[in-house]
Amino acid sequence: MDYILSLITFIPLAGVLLLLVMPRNNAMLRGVALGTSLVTFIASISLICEFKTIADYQFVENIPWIQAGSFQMNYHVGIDGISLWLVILTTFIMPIAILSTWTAVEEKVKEYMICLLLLQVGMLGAFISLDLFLFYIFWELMLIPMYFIIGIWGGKNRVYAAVKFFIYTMVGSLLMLIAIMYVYFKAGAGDFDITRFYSVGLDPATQTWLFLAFALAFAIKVPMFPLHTWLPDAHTEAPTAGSVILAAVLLKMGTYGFIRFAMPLFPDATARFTPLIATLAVIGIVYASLVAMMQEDVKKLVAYSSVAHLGFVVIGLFALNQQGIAGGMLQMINHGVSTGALFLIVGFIYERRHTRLISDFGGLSKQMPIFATIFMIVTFSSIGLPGTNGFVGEFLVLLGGFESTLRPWTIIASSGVILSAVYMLWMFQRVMFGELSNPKNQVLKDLNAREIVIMAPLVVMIFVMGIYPTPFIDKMNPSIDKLIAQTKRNQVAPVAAPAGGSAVPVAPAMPSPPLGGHAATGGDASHSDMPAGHPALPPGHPAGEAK
Amino acid sequence: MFDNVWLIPLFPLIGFLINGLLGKKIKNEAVIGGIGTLAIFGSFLVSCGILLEMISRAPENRVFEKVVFTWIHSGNFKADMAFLLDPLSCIMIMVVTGVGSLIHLYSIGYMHGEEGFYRFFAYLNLFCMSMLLLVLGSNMLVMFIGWEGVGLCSYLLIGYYFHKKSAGDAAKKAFVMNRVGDFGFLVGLFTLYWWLGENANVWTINFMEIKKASHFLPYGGVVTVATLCFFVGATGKSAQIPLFTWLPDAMEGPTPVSALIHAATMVTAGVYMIGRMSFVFIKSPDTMMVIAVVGAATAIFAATIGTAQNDIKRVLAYSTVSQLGFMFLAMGTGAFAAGIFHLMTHAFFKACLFLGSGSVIHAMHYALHHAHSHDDAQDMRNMGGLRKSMPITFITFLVSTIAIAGIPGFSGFFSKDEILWQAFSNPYHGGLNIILWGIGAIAACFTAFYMFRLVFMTFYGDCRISAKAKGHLHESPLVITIPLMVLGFLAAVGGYIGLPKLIGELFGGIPNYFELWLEPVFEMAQEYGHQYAQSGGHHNPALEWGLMGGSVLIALVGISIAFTMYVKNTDLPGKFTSTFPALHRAVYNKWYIDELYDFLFVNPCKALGNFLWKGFDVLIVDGMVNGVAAVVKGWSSAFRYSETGYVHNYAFVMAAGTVTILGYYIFR
Amino acid sequence: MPEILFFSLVAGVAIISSILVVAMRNPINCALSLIMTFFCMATLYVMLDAPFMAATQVIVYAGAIMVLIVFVIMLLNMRTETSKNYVHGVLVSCIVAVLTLFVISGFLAKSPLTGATGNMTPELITKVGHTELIGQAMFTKFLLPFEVTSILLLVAIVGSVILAKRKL
Amino acid sequence: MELALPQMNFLTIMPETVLSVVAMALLLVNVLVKSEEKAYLGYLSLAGLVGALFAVPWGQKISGYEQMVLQDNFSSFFTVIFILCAALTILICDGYFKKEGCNHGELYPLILFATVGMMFMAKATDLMTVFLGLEVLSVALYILAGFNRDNVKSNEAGLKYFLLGAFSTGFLLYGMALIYGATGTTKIAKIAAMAAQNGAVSGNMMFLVGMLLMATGFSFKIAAAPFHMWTPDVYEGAPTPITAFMSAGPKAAGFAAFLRVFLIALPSLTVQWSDLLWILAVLTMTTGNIIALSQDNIKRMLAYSSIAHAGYALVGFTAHNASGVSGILFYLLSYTFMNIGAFAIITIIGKKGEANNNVQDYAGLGTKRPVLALCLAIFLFSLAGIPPTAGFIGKFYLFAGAVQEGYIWLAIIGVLNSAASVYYYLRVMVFMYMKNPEEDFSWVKLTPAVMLCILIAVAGVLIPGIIPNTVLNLAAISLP
Amino acid sequence: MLSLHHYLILSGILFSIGALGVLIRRNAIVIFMCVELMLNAVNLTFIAFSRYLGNIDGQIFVFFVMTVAAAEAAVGLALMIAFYKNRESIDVEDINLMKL
Repeated sequence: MDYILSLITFIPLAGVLLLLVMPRNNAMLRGVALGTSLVTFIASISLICEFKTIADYQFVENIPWIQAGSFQMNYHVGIDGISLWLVILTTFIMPIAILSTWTAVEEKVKEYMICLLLLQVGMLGAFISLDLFLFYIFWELMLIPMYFIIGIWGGKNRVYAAVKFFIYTMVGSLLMLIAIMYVYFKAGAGDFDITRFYSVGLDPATQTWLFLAFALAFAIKVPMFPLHTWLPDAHTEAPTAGSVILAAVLLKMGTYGFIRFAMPLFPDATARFTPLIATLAVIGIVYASLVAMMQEDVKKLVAYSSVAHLGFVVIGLFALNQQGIAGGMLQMINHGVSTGALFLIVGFIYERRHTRLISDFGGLSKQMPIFATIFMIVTFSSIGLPGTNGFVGEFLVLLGGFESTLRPWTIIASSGVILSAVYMLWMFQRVMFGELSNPKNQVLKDLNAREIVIMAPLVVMIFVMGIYPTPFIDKMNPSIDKLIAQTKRNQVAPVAAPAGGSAVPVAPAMPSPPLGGHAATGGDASHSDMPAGHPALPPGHPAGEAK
Repeated sequence: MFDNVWLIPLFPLIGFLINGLLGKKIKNEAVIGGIGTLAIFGSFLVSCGILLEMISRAPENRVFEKVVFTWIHSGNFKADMAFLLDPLSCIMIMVVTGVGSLIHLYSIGYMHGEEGFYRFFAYLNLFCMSMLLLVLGSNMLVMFIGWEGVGLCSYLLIGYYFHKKSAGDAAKKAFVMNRVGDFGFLVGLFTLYWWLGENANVWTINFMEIKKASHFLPYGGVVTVATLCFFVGATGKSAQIPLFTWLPDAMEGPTPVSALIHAATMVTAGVYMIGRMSFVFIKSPDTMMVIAVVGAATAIFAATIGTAQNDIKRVLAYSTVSQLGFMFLAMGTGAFAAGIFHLMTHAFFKACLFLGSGSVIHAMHYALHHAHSHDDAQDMRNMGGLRKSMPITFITFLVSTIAIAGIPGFSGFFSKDEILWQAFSNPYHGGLNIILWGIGAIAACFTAFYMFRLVFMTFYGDCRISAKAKGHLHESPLVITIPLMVLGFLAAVGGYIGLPKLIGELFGGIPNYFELWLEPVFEMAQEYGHQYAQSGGHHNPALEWGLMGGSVLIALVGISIAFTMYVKNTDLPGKFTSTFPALHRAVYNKWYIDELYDFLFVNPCKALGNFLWKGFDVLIVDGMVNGVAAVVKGWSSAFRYSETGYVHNYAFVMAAGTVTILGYYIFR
Repeated sequence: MPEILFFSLVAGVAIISSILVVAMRNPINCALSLIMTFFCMATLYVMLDAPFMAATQVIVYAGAIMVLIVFVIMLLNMRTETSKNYVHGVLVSCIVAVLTLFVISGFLAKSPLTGATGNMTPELITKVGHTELIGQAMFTKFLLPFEVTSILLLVAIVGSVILAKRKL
Repeated sequence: MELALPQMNFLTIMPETVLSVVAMALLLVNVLVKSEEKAYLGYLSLAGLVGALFAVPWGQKISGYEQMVLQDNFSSFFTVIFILCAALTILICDGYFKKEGCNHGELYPLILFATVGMMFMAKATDLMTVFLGLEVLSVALYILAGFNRDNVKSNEAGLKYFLLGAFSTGFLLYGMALIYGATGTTKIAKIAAMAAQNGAVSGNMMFLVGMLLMATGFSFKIAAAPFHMWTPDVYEGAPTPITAFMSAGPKAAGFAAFLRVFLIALPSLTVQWSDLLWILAVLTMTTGNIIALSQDNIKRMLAYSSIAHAGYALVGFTAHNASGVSGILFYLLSYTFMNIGAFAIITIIGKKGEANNNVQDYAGLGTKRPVLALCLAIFLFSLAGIPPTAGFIGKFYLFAGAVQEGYIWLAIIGVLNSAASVYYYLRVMVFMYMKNPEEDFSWVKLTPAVMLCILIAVAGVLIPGIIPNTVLNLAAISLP
Repeated sequence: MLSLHHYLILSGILFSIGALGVLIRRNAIVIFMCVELMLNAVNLTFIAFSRYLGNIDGQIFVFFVMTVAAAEAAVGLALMIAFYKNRESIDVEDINLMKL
């Protein structure tokens, strides 16, 4: 069990090797790919079972990898409550993605499956890396298969979309690479272990630049306004599986990067840039919603909705309190499930009609009742209806945002709740409701068994996470506490200890944020008026540790 | 019994799941309908048990909280899936399950033969479950599940005939409008939670805990903000100005839906919520004022529109909006019990009215269908004289109409009169009292008028459909009429549990049981209310009698006008419209509110969206991205001309480069 | 003083003939001017106490290389350049050349001779003989470069054959 | 006067000797080999290269021939690069030159002689040896570039290269003369010592100008802007295998000499030359990448890309710290693999007469020849610097070196350039994978030799990309 | 007194003239001759330095430069002949098949 993480990450690679040597028998190739992803998923289940609800990294493997010159890179992997669920999400989505284009991709099946599995390696690797260099490797590694998936098996304008995706992402990540090097040299000799970097006391000015470099990479990936324009193109052109993975996992790389790297590494800069980032996130929410509303292409609409949803995640993360981050994390998973499902749905009708224009549809409910039901559930999950997963995340994000200094932003962001209903329902209405007037639509077949099997786990997850999110939140809580404590402690450290005399830290532009809400009043946690049943402060709580 | 409270929402959930998942396989309407009805009836039985137990308990022991499981727990935030039983929620579950059961039963008959019969029952069950969650929720978040859940179900039910574009539009409109309200609710929730936590270290969204901590809340200020936000939520759900326009459109759904959603349950959620959080609302006089004013305004506003509509369900819809306005008026004047009382009586008579109208439509539809006529089965201008062919419907309908019109002895009278009295005598709004009362009274007059107009046009006079169709008119089956009779009965007598003190004294001091029952819930509200009351309640029996008489008189005036116009002198309405064409057009077109909203919000939003997409996103944002690429490529194709292919040019560049370098280093 | 005069004379001839190399239209004339320059160079080498180098200059450059060049000119039967198409090129290049001159003389006037001086005084050269000194150095200290030049020449021979032989 | 032979240390030039002897032997053998069997010469020269590899006295640091050459790890490292470069080139030569109809046996000795020249450049510790090595290399390359003498493009490439090469030689030489004048010696160790001892030397304008002129000369060899102009034309016109050879070997040799001379002989001018290299690096990267964006001919595109890569290496040179310089070494080695690999594929995709070399001609390669396309994709990704390829690791070290020295902006410009470069590498892949095949690529012949070449190249790109420890450590101990 | 600088400046001038010739002449052979002129200028520098430093290394260098010049001449002229065979010209204006 010591190597379970490596096992999970590299099972798909084994699948790739197997696929490479297999004959070009499409059914067999698909089967092997699906089998590989299923095995990976099953293996990853053991992570949940073995996971201890503590803040530390678990399943850690630390093997020296590159030792040359002044550098020391390790194969250092491990997960905590934050990455656990993203790993699971990845392994969970993968079989679904493979199944989703079971019949749609007829050409170059071998290459296609190889790309998908390679992509999985990259994604899993990025989530489990605790070594910045290793992380970067996996981060870049994801680009190649995704590029091919969009470019080879995509739609009409696929080349443009693929190249745009690749270069856009590349620009950001290369700047991050420079920042990684800089941090490394600042930290002095050693390895690229992120926990080591957490404790490097960088001066605020440096942090500013480094944060910007990291944030650019992550913001592009998220994508945040105004760096989002690659996304609609990429989504629209990608084959269904590509869109699903892109939405479900790849975009999470950005937000994950923020929470794992940008924020704890550069606490001062985080504090300083929180208003900016929050502003962009809020603009993203409102703007993307408005733009989504007017889309004529279903897939593009869903793509823009992704931008809006990810805006919520960013707000949550930057609220920097339990609720906000937990909500953001949940929202990441939710978005993976719901938007992944939406893309699958778009894929289903595209496979049948070879069009995605809203105006080509209408009244499908009559013809495809099962499809309609599932579509509706997913739509409402995306809107964030209570009882579905979307709500819990969105609610916690907004709650967290409201408790933090981001209150004004959060209020505007809350309006996204209305807008999401507008664009999703309008789209749903135009596609599913109304007269079944188009003769081509009158012969559509309802979902087949494969498609139902694809959707079933997603629908189940929508409800499970909506009704009983506790296990998800519980597992991530200690890690979030630790993260907050980490970020907070560093935020005050340079101010409190002006070491070196000349350290006149540029005070964060914001008043020291009362993040975590009650941190200010948390001292008297045993307030007499505290109602019974009120949750006691968790042990690793920032209020407790800050003292 | 209290411990089993979780069964109440569970039964309809089970019903929903069975019908929703298996309904298509079951196919048998009786089974499907039976499951649906039994599910909610089971809840009704449990509710009865709870009611009985609660009655048997001492008033101070009537609050009970049942935690089923912890739903969300993150840091200091905790939301349990928990149910709260107290006299208020007890009334609500009785109303919801009771009226709900009847409507389910009714639906079996009404929806007979409809495509997607199972779907309808599944939705109804889901709806009831949501509503029950709403009223039973022990914290704001569980309430919010129900709150959004009823929104969802109304979406599903209004959009039941999804192939009709109007139905889809109406459904979407309902949901979006509700979402606007939900946005308010959420912000209110956040504000309250954050403020209490930050300033009182009470991190909770639990109603009882907030109540306990409500002494921390200041008067006005942040509470005004929070309560106004909540009120926005309430206006969305309860179709108050400015978010009322979805409700009339919602008549696109099948009639039982209108009865269930838009009469008895969902729209009352806002009222209930204000009642549930009265201890917070009472702390903000400004909010209370706003609520009262909005309520009164809605009452009169919707009533005016109701006078000119021809669609039988639309009249009822505007009537609902208007009646909800009354309830908000009550809430806004601190008469929470009166508001809830009206909520209950309204549930009876309005459900009866809707179901009655459904019965009429059902019959008309049948008749018109068999006569191969394409006339609108819902248009009152096609009806008339139905009292002969549909006696039971007529009688129950008439009873309910009398009740809503406020004729003494029927339930509506007691509740409405209570509200008007409270509006007049409440200590809060100073000079506004008279105006509020006046508006209320005029609205009541209108109510009497348009309701009787409805009755007269539908049941009196001559039948205006073709003779051929006329022959097919007949009374609806028992499964439809039984609920009508029960509801008619309740509409008639339901008011007696809340006899005004004044009348109660006449009969030997019968107390207002209803107010007594709710007193523990609202006592705190009362207490706070008096703290800022300018003067104590100036209870003047003579005045109260006078006002009571006045309101009766007003109702009678309305009825007689209707009688004059639609029974005696049927050409009067035509004359009236030709005299004031503009006014009629405005009223008929609902004061052009929909158009105004389109103009103010919908179209600008679309235009903005379009601009942001095509003008900003594609041209500017993406244009910048592609522009950078284009610039680089442009440079590329420009720079490639530096490679002229001529050796001397290359040599020249080399030499020039060398000279530049040398020059720089030598002469710097 | 007469040294300077003589130097000036030779230098002047060298400069003028090199200008002619650049300026003459007919390649043959250019080649002849270049040979003239080479002779001037040889003269200067003698003045710099390097008679052996002067001899080599005449033999290798003026003799072998220039003969080769003239031979090729003849072989290709080249005429004068028909037109001078790139006046702008000439102009710009002249500016560059002037700048170069400016730059070079600018720094050369400023730089002293700072290198480590050796023992190869003119006296020693006259005493031992220039050729012997060169030969000694070449086969001791500079043995390796000397060997490398043999490879270089081999490559050049093979290359010319490959490239220019009529039939392979 | 007696002839006192200096200490020779024949060991120091063992590999060169082996190669020279083999080359000369081949010239003789060539006469006996029939024209269609010239491949044997290739095998023999491969054997010679292997022999040379074995002749390298690993790990020893020996100076020889009066400090003319120095055998050290640095030179060994480069020797390996050169031998690999030559060997890989020779593997793809036969097929190509047969196709072009000019498989003259002299080709192989010339390649070997060029390799000898490069080796001398790498181990030269005297300006004279540098110059002569450079000339041996250059003269051989002039010939090789024009080797396909019936092809006018090849003629043109040779002639252009020759004219410009000779021109740049003038500058290099002038620089050497001035250095000699300023210090009185041509031995780089002594130059450094003089400059260190005598402030007048390091402050002498002559010394500075000598350095600058030498920099321009070397810049020409490594194709750094603005001395890069010859590169695209020559690369395009030269026979493809020779282009492969030229893009990898001589560039590495140029860097070897450049590094050795500047790091060892001119540390006193570090401030000046690192400033200069900063600018050159930026110019080079940018020019190369920008112009490459609009190229259709894949050879020409790779020529511009090779300019850009010289720029990346200059970034490490500018930093001139351990990671920067070892980055250069690592990078040059990887570049050898990836570039020759790419050119190997171009060689076999091309038709007779240098036809079929446009990007458009690669349409559908991914469908018709998936393995070949995959290999080309790997090389291109490596060129673009995307993990897990050696190209990435190399770039990482180069830029990390710059960052470490505080050249943040240089590093940023570098990575932005890499991002731009991705576009044209991707463009090839767009055609390979995302366009429908127009041709069936039936003429593409994968001989065992070519296969071996590609295989070695793929391994050389991927293995150091994933486990770069060994090579990096070798590079780290091979600093000059 | 005749000094080193006289020689250096002369060689500088010759070098410049040679370079100028490379830039402005169109005939490849003439260009090559101009290159030879540049090399000669360098040679003069070397020998002058050698004389004034009292160090013979410079002269040896010149010797090698001459060899190189000879080798380059052989190869260069061969290239020109080969080119001429194909294009009937050695005008650099005509050496422009490859550009952009």
